[in-house]
Amino acid sequence: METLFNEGSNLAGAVDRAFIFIFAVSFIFTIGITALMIYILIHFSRKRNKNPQQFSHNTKLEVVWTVIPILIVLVMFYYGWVGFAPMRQVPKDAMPVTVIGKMWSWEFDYGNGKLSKELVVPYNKNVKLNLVSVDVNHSLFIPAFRVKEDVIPGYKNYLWFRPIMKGTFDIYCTEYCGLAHSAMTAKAVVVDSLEFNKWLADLKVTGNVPDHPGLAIIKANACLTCHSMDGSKIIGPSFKGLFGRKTVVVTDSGEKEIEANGDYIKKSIIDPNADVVKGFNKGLMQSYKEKISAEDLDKIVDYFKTAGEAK
Amino acid sequence: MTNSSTSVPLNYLNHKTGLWSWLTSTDHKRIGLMYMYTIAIFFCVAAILGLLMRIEKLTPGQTIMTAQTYNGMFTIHGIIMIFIVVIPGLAAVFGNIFLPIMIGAKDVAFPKLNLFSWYVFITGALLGLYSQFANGNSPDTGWTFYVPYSAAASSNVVIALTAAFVLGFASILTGLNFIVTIHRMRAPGMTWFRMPLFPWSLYATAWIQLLATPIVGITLLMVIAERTLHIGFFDPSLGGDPVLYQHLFWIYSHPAVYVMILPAMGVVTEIFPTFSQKPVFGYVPIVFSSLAIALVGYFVWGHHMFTSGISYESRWFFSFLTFLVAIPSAIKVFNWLSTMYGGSVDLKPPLLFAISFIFLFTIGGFTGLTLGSLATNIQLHNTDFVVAHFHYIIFGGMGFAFFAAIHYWFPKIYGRMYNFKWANISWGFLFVGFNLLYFPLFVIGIQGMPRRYFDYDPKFQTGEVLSTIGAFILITGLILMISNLVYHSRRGAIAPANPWHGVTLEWQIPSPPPHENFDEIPVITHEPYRFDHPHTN
Amino acid sequence: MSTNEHSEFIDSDTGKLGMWLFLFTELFLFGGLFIVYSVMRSKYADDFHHAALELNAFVGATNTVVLLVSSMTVAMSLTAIQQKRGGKAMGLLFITLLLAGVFMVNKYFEWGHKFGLHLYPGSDVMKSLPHGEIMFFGLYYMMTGLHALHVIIGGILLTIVILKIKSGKINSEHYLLQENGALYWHLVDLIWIFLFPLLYLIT
Amino acid sequence: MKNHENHVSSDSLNWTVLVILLILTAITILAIKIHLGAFTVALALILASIKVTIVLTYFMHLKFENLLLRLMVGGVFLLFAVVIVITFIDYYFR
Ligand code: HEA
Ligand code: HEA
Ligand code: HEC
Ligand code: CUA
Ligand SMILES: [Cu+2]
Repeated sequence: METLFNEGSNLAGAVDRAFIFIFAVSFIFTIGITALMIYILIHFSRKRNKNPQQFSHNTKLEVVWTVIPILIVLVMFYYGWVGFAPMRQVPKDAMPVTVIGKMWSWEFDYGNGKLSKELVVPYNKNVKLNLVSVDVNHSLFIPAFRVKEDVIPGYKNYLWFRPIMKGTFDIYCTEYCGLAHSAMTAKAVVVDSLEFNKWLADLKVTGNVPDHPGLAIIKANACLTCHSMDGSKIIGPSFKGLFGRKTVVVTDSGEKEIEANGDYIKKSIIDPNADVVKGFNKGLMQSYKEKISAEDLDKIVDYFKTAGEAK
Repeated sequence: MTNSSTSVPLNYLNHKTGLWSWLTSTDHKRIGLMYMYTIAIFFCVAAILGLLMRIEKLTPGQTIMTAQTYNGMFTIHGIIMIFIVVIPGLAAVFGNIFLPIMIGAKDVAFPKLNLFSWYVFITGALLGLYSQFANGNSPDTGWTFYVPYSAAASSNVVIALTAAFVLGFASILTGLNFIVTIHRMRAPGMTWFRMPLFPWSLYATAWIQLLATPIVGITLLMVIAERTLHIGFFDPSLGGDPVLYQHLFWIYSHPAVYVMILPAMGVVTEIFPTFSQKPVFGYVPIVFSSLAIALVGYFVWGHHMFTSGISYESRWFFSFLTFLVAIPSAIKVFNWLSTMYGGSVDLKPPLLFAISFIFLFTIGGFTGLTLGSLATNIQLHNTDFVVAHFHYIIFGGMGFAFFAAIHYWFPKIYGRMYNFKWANISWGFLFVGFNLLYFPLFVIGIQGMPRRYFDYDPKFQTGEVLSTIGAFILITGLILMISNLVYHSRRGAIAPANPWHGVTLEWQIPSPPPHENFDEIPVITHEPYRFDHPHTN
Repeated sequence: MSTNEHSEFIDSDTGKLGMWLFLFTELFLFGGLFIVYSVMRSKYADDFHHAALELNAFVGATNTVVLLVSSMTVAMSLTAIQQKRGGKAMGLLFITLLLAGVFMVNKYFEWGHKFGLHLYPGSDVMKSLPHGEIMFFGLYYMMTGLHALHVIIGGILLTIVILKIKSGKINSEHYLLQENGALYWHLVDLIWIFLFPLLYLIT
Repeated sequence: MKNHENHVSSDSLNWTVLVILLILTAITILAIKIHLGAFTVALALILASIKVTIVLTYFMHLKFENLLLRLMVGGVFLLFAVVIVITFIDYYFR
């Protein structure tokens, strides 16, 4: 049995222990119950036992067979829980890889535009997979590692593991996603750290360089319907050369000139109508306070900063 | 008809004849039979789809059909089996026929409503079938209709959803009717704790039907609204939440699995005492375990969503409750064994099916526990292990209980007896075929074979082939069994009123029962399972 | 054995229990929507506040009062029939129907106004709104729409009751149908009691 | 059939109930106007529940029905509350 006893990751051991415990209990009970049934069929068959006894309860027995299964299932629950809990505690040092699921293929994004069709991971290093779907639900399943988590649009699901076995392992999609669901497979390859680094360095930056996370947020919030990237004026001022730009703004207390630094940009997003850029209308841009977290604001600022430096 | 019909006194089958007298009958027994025939037809359709899927899986890649066909096939197989066959299944067939008789009533509380439910059911069932064939464009979402896929997939999804909605409505009406019947129509002297256990299990079932089905109804409506009006409750691009759909769906569909199994448990609880000539062991615990399953079963839906990204807290909470809900099932299994223990056990076909029910249900139940445990669920979720689990518990449990029930009550329903030898032989095929069909799926599931897969890795082929062979053995058994029953329902030897020496009320009236069930409403003076005072017929 | 039916008549307690059970399913039907509402609201609290501003709390309050009064008239008509005052019972039911009409007219203008603003599911205006507001309006239409459907059904039921009182089929001895009709009407009210604050008052 | 156990509520009782309901409605609307922050929703829901209880007890005659039916109604509402709470074990901790 390839995957059951192929403990490909640090998480596998505890999963298998839970499985073996439950399996053992089930096996014993199933055999026991079956044996008892056969015994009853033979020993109390109508031929041998013409006069059925007429008892109909026994409180002591009933208590026993309520309490013992309760204890047993509690232990089962416990094993399941301890096997599962670590799956949700991602170590800080885990290497992040973004997994993009789409109908019907996987893509593994190592950052900086390095996309791969295979999940290559370094041996014995913690890896965190961030799961992103661009269309419908998928689910990333690596049987040998005992990990699986659904890839759901709009959700930030994740999983992590530390591969402890070198080799090539199967990756499946286990949430039905349409026609070629069963073809949505890939391979996980576990290699030495050295080999991994070389592989990553050699990995070509494929066509679509991923957006800076800040730009991604900007796109996701449809900022570009009002702000251009090329200097042209749409509804709001262009983002081109924004960072460090000197701008005249109208505030409640009159006009003033400011320099677009991080704080100003953040303020413009959270409270756009406080400092209104001269020549533009107040009230058009809504506050994004609820929609963009403080973390994301930092990313946006960082994006403007890097975009500014690139020039 | 043979000449024997003249010798048979008037009963519910022959007091009026002609198709019309059936289609307009408000007699609960006739309605029950109409359910049975419809369900049997749909079962055969869906089962043949199952067989075709198995043939497809003989080899990796395309064998006899395209991926699109396969995907549509497991969807409609699941929809028919779940919503048309097993959810109404035992309750609508044997519940209708025997609930009123077993509690000493002349009919259910609302006979017209009962007939109306059947028509609603038929409408839904036909819609379901239509959704498969309309526009040559079968829905392919799986029976779970997960969004966002179901909001985008083939246009027939709306028809399929409507079908499920309509079928849910039929299920609600049946449940409502049964609860009122049990509350208001028990014969004089039949206190709650003098009621036989099959009615008790129907009572618990009916409450689930009543209180869980509306949730899936509204959920399916929301998906329909999503597709037709673009409201977007579940569509992330409009701010909707796809996981919320899963919550709502399983709030119904988990309790629904107990709608399937509770009546099955009720059936075997009737069979064991009769064939052991011994009272049910632990009547009261069995009653309360049914109610407990119904209640706690309401709170464990999240175990279908362990990998969907729900919060850590709710994962262990749901896992914990899932384990607790196994306890009442355990209690029942032990009670059944003790019922037989010390009795005078007569291994007639109904009992044969009933004990195989215990065996298969135990395997299904324990694999349910394996799925309920968080760590192992991560590995097994949406693999063929789940497929094997629910076929064991639904087909092995509820299906075999259905077979047990039909062999048990056949002489009462038709007034004739089937052939025991053929019944035993067909049981052998069914039992062996069943295990060969589904057991390999456990193994390849553990190895990682995902479900709803048209194509697969060749390393799983051994399991798949064994499974397909099992399907052929199983189908042989089914054909034998159905032929035996169909043939003897008209040609079998005349059956006595009480062939198994049962003590519940249905055995105290002629076979087949007269139109009005009882000439005189019986007065109940003691608990239901007393074999020490043999009744005189 | 002559009739096809086993028993023609349904006694009052049986009928009423059946009605109550049916009401339970209605509650859970709306319950599903309430679950969605509570989840969405917890996710988009501010959008919900904002979107609710769009609703006219005055219209909502008027409709609340209308339904409460109609609930009372239904209850009173039941009293009247029990006291053998069929005429009064019909009169009260008629008032109830009028109130139902007022409710629906209000609803019509309310919805009409929103459609005028292109605030309806699938419209471009709607799609351009923040996510939370789309959810709010989706729920608003779904919940009030389903509720309005119930008002209509309830109205039909009560009309039948009036006709049966007139023909004497419902009288001080047999008034199960009226009792059930009344129960149904109260349910319609009951659901509105929850809908009103949740949709109109959370600004 | 004789509806022997059926209670007849007097018109004055119905009027009283209506007045109480209207007052509660007014309180709800006023309470919303004074901003109580997080408590506003809670308050609105509590008031709505009180109103619903009144409708159930008097207009729908639950007060005069048998205990079993009253338990059923209570149970159904409780069941729904538990379902909401369990759903929020997910959403609250996310
Ligand atoms: C009749 C239907 C039925 C029944 C009764 C059950 C019963 C149970 N089910 Fe099953 N289940 C399904 C039908 C059913 N299931 C279906 C259809 C699916 C798949 C849905 C889909 O995704 O398409 C599913 C899926 C499913 C899952 C989700 C799998 C996944 O997708 O990840 C889980 C997880 O917890 C689960 C658990 C259980 C448990 C714990 C029970 C328990 O109630 C079982 C209790 C029984 C026993 C435990 C055995 C008897 C007891 C003894 C012999 C005594 C000894 C006992 C002890 C010592 C404990 N089931
Ligand atoms: C009551 C429930 C029930 C029953 C009885 C069955 C019965 C069968 N099921 Fe099914 N099954 C489901 C409920 C059920 N199934 C559900 C809910 C799903 C999930 C769907 C989803 O994923 O959405 C599923 C999924 C499912 C799959 C998984 C698909 C996938 O994930 O890729 C498979 C594959 O093998 C399968 C096979 C079978 C087979 C071979 C049978 C056999 O046991 C059938 C045996 C019968 C026969 C082989 C034919 C008998 C025919 C006759 C007696 C008629 C003779 C007639 C004439 C001569 C006219 N089923
Ligand atoms: C409806 C159109 C609209 C959208 C959508 C919009 N904005 Fe604006 N934005 C404006 C207008 C108009 C101004 C100028 C008036 C002002 O400062 O309030 C502006 C000003 C700004 C400024 C200050 C620019 C400067 O030159 O000083 C920043 C920074 C900004 N927006 C960021 C964003 C971000 C980030 C988003 C998306 C998350 C966004 N905007 C979405 C219309 C919009
Ligand atoms: Cu992606 Cu299945
Ligand atoms: Cu379940």
